[in-house]
Amino acid sequence: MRLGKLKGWLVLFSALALFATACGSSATEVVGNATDAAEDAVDAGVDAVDGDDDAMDDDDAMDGDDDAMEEGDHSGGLALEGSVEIATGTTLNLAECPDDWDPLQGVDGDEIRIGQSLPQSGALASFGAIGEGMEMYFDFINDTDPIAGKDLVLVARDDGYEAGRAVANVEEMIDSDDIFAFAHVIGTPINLAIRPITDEACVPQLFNSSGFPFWGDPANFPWTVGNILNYVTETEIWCSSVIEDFGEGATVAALIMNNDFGKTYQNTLNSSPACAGVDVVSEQLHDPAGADVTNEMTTLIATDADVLVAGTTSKFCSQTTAVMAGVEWRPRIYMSYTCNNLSSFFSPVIDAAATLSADDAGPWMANSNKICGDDAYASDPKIIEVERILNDYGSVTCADGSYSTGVLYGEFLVDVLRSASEMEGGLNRVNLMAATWNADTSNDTLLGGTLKLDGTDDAYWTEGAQLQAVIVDDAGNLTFEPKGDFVDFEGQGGSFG
Amino acid sequence: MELLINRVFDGLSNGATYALLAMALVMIFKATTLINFAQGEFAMFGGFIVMVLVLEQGLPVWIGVIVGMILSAVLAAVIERTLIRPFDPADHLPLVIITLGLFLAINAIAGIVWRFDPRAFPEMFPSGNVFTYGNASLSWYTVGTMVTIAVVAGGLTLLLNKTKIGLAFRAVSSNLESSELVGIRVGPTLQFGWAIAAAVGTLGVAVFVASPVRQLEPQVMVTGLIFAVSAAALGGLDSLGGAIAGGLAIGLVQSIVVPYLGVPSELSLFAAVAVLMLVLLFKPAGLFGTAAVERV
Amino acid sequence: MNATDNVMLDVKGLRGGYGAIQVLHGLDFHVMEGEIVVILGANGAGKTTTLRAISGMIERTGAITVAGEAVGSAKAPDIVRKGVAHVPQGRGTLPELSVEDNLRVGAFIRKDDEVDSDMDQWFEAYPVLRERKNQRAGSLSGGEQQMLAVARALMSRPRLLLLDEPSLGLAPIIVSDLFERFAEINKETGTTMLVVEQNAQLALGIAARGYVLESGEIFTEGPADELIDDDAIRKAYLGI
Amino acid sequence: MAAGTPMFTIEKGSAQYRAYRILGFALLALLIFIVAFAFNDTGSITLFDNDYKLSITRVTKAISFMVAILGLQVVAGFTGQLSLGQGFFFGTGAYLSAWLVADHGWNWFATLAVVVPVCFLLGLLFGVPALRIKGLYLALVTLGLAAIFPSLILLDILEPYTGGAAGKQVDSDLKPPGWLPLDGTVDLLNKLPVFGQYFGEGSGLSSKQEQRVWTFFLMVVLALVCFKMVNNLVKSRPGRAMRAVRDNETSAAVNGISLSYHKTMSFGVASALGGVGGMVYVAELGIASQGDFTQLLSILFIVGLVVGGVGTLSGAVIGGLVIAFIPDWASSTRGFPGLPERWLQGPTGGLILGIGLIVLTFVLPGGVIVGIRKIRDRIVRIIPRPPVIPGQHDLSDADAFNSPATAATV
Repeated sequence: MRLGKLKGWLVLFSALALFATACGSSATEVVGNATDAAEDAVDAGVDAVDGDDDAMDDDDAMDGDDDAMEEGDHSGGLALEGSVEIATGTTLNLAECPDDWDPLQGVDGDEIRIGQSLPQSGALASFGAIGEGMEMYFDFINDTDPIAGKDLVLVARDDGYEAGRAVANVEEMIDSDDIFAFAHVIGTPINLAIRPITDEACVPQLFNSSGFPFWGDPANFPWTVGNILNYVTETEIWCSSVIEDFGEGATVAALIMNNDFGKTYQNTLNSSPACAGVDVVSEQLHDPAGADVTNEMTTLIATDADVLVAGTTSKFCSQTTAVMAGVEWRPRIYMSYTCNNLSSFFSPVIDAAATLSADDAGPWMANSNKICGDDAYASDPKIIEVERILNDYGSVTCADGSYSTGVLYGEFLVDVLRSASEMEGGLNRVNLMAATWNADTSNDTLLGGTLKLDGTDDAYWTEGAQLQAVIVDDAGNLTFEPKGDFVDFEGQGGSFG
Repeated sequence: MELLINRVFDGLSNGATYALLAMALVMIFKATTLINFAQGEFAMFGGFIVMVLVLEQGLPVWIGVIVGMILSAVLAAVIERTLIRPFDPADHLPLVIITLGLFLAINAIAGIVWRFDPRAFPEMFPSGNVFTYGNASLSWYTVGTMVTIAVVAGGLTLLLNKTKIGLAFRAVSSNLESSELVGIRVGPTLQFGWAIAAAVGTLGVAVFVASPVRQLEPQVMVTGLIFAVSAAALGGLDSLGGAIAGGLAIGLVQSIVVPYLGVPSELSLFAAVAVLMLVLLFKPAGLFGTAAVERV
Repeated sequence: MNATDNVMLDVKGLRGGYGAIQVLHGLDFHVMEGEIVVILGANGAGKTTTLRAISGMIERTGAITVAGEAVGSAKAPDIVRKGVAHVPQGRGTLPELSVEDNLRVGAFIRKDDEVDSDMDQWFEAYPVLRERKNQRAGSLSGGEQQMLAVARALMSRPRLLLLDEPSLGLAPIIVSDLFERFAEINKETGTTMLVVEQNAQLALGIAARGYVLESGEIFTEGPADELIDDDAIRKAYLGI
Repeated sequence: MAAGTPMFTIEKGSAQYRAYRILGFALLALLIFIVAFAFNDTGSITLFDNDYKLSITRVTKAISFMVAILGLQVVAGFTGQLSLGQGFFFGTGAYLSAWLVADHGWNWFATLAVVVPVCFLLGLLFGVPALRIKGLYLALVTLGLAAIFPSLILLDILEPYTGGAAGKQVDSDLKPPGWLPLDGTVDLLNKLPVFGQYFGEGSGLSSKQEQRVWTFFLMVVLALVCFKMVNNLVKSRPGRAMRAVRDNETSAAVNGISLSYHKTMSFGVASALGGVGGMVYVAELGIASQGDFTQLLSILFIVGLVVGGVGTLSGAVIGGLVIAFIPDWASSTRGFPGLPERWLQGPTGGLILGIGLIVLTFVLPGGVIVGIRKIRDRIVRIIPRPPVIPGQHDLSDADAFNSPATAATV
């Protein structure tokens, strides 16, 4: 049979080609690892020096803490029993915590054990990179300036964005992974599902990544704190900008991802007073697991509205940009800031981005922080540091995914952990919540504003943003161009409900 | 009017991909009366091979596509030989399970090797439009996809009707025992079917993500497969022509029927399944199918 | 041409069956080159199984030699290449394929360029096949399909043709000229034939010798005319 | 059946046979008891310095899967209708009971009064196309069914009932009755020499843990009831009729068995069981979220069906455990000898499952259960009491005494 004859060389040929392919993809890494190893060595040397004396300070500090510990509450630190008011309208009812509850769980050793459940598989698996970025930052902190001399450890589990798996993960971690606190659990259903568990177990659940507004509710859920600029605020920023530039009754066409995430944009557009002035002429919901949005976009294009709102994320950011570049319709595009990872979502469609930017129609986003990989900040010391951390501790760059977001979120966490460890009584769950609900800090990655919390008076973390448009500069690089000033809602959010 | 034209073009270009994947499914079904649930993942994986060849190894795009097709064909042939042939072709359940296993495994491997961020894919057709009429425009891409399925369909028909291996393939799909009695080696013939199917599938995904609008990522075919099997079943699982008709039909249902009936856009998958169910209720072997698929 | 003294098919201690069930309990028989031999026997005696064993459709043990060449444990596709063509029970056609393709696939193992001329011969002999050459084989009548099956088998230019119940389900009139046709083919092409047949009368009519099978063993054997005259056999097997 | 001569040979219906069965059930009961209290604190298995968690929450989740797979056994295993849509009914059951409990303050088990009939009717509804749509076509349609479930849940008209995209949260735990000495029991167990350590840290049970243990017990009972009912079903006349349909539709029809009736019925039963599984799921996890009920879940159910063993009730037990544990265990593997770390990520779960599935199809085509039986037959062999009553000594019948025994072997 002819096939028989063919087979021989086909197999040979393919084997070779496959080999070639394999090398092709792995080559870069090999190099990466090599250089990276070298740099590690160097850094290690450098870090060792300052690392040491830091450690020294911390040790002193820690001894102090320990003494305080032994005397327990007498030391005047926050009580570790009964009901403790830790911030405005925010009370921890420790009496209702489990009998075996220990405020020092997960920090009594030489580690600070942080738990995390996030999608590493399934349709939203690309979020997994955030966790990895966080871990890289933890390693960096452990090397350079450990918190109270302890090692930050991240225990991350895959939940495939399934609430069911997340619940099991979290319960198991609380039971047997000696978790001190949870951080940056991703997704609204997931966080809703685990909040009762962490709350009942009196385990802090910090900076969860969900844009639903109801994470700022310390009166009822003092153990749970939100993180990102919530999508309601974001949408309201868009709406005010729309009304400012296009007047009342401006027409809006909306592309909405059909899940908790997209639906928040949809609901805000339709029901928020701030958006009362805009006229939503068409809403197209698309399947998060779907392959593309061409059909939905075609319908939206036909509306010829003043504004296109893209309440979607990941590959669909790229798709929306690409579709818009292909048609004559040039509305103002407002895109979710979850699309703001230029290298992940715009590099693949840079030509389309250039087309739009040439027509001054690049998508606008309400960004809260500088984007690693944005040419504009190439020389920004903070961004350079982030790139260095990613390279040294993960041999990745900002271009490889959402790792830099992980670093930023890691910084938030380390910030509050540090201030908790400096409080009287040292690092324990009560102090951590107190430190968090009274946080007053800032971060060089932010475009502006502050990171303040004040119990029920100000229960939202990231509250400032600046509208920026994606453009391709003369050098042909992707970058954000500021549109209008930095809007700071600090403190105005109050608390949920 | 412009809207309608655009919708038709959307439907055609989406439908073309479903049609290509559906043809792949049909090739395997004709030979084995089996649905390869991993077909979509085979194709996705082939797509990544093409991407590596073109973007990382620097091959010209069409060369890359063809090499990629050959590679995935060989991979499929190997898989057929090692994982499929050991089983009795008449007993479908183990085979269905094997393909489900492949579905899970291949998707995971792609995720591990290439991660989940969308990847740019080289354009296979000239960019820009053949003509533009207001917001309605016929892109070279759409034309390209239509030409591609025409070529593939023509090629497969020639292959099946004018070559010896094609004759053997048709004989095996018609009657296994008689085929052996005329000296046809059944194993390699079915293997040939799997190889061709994989190649066609790879081309399908390549064409799909070569759209300026889409990118390549491991999940690209997870729902794509549902549309493709709907298309294949709609046309009748054993008819190549049917697969094309089915694919275009599903594509058009999505892009035209759904919006004009005021069905919420998020239900387009539902619409596809509903159409499939209706058709099968009245024509249990699909529109152009001959086989009565009895057992699984 | 007539039977020479070369043995075309030699079978020794043939055992075989389906899975655990053994049907053949050690058959010894042979067919001379150019000879027509018939195997008789009641239903379930193992006639069909014998042919399937020879053509490699089932697992079997024992020695099978075709034209002095041991077949060993070869499977069907290889045995065809040794010159053994098998027309299985109930037509061996490929119903979805056209008549022409059926003939073409019959010549699948051939590398020579006389395939088309052979096909033309069959079209000459059976104009009906030419008329229907583009129709699906399944659309032919029973007799036509049986003839097509035989033609398809002979397209491989076999040295030995195995015919399994060619008369099954055919009208008597058709059956008789079918058998005449077999006789002609045997004379014209010298193709050796091993025929399994219920209709012993007819089969012995064209056969030189016959074997009678009973529950997987050779019960008796002999020249066709003797078997016809043997009263016991007439009663037991020929239903006369 | 198995090679080698067994240590014991027991004749069916004899005294030893009854003893054997009682032993089997006793083992099962003991196992359940141990699991309940051993896992009140998450246990873990350590392998290549990865520790794999074993919590009662996950075990209860596995039970919900077992019930769903039991349903697949009825429709696919015993009636031969390959349904890839079980996730649809699982989700329906989950959302229905979540809605009734959260918005109408029903008791979890009371919701079954709605869940079972609704899912049963839905099942019948989809059984009807199955009359005309055969084999693979049916598999495809049902797969599509599973695929569209999430988008249906998100429809605006349903949002008030389903909680839309945020999921339907229910905080109504099953509180153990006060008189039940769960806490005391665990204290007793803690006092056990040697084994004591495996039952919590001696701090007794927190209220949360008591709830988990209690829920586990209730769900086990529910599951046992389901298994018993299905077991009776498959032994009954309709059950034999279903298998006849599976083995050969035509001959079944010839023997006066109504194909349409038995097919639709089996779909109904399967779907009802799917719904029950969904209720167990949401009762344990406290939220119904559309992301949990994608077509992947339906595929996992089929995986469980096959891994456990098609057409065997005890196969469903193993299948449930496998799909509840393996994916997460695989993805929580952090280090494995000879494997680069980038191969140990989230997707690894799918990889292991896929490969495992393929390997299993080669080495144990009948599913894990077959292997277990082979082992069991080395020890005990059941011989039918002569004379065999026709149609008595068959798969499902054999299963009646296997299920406890095997469950105990797990």
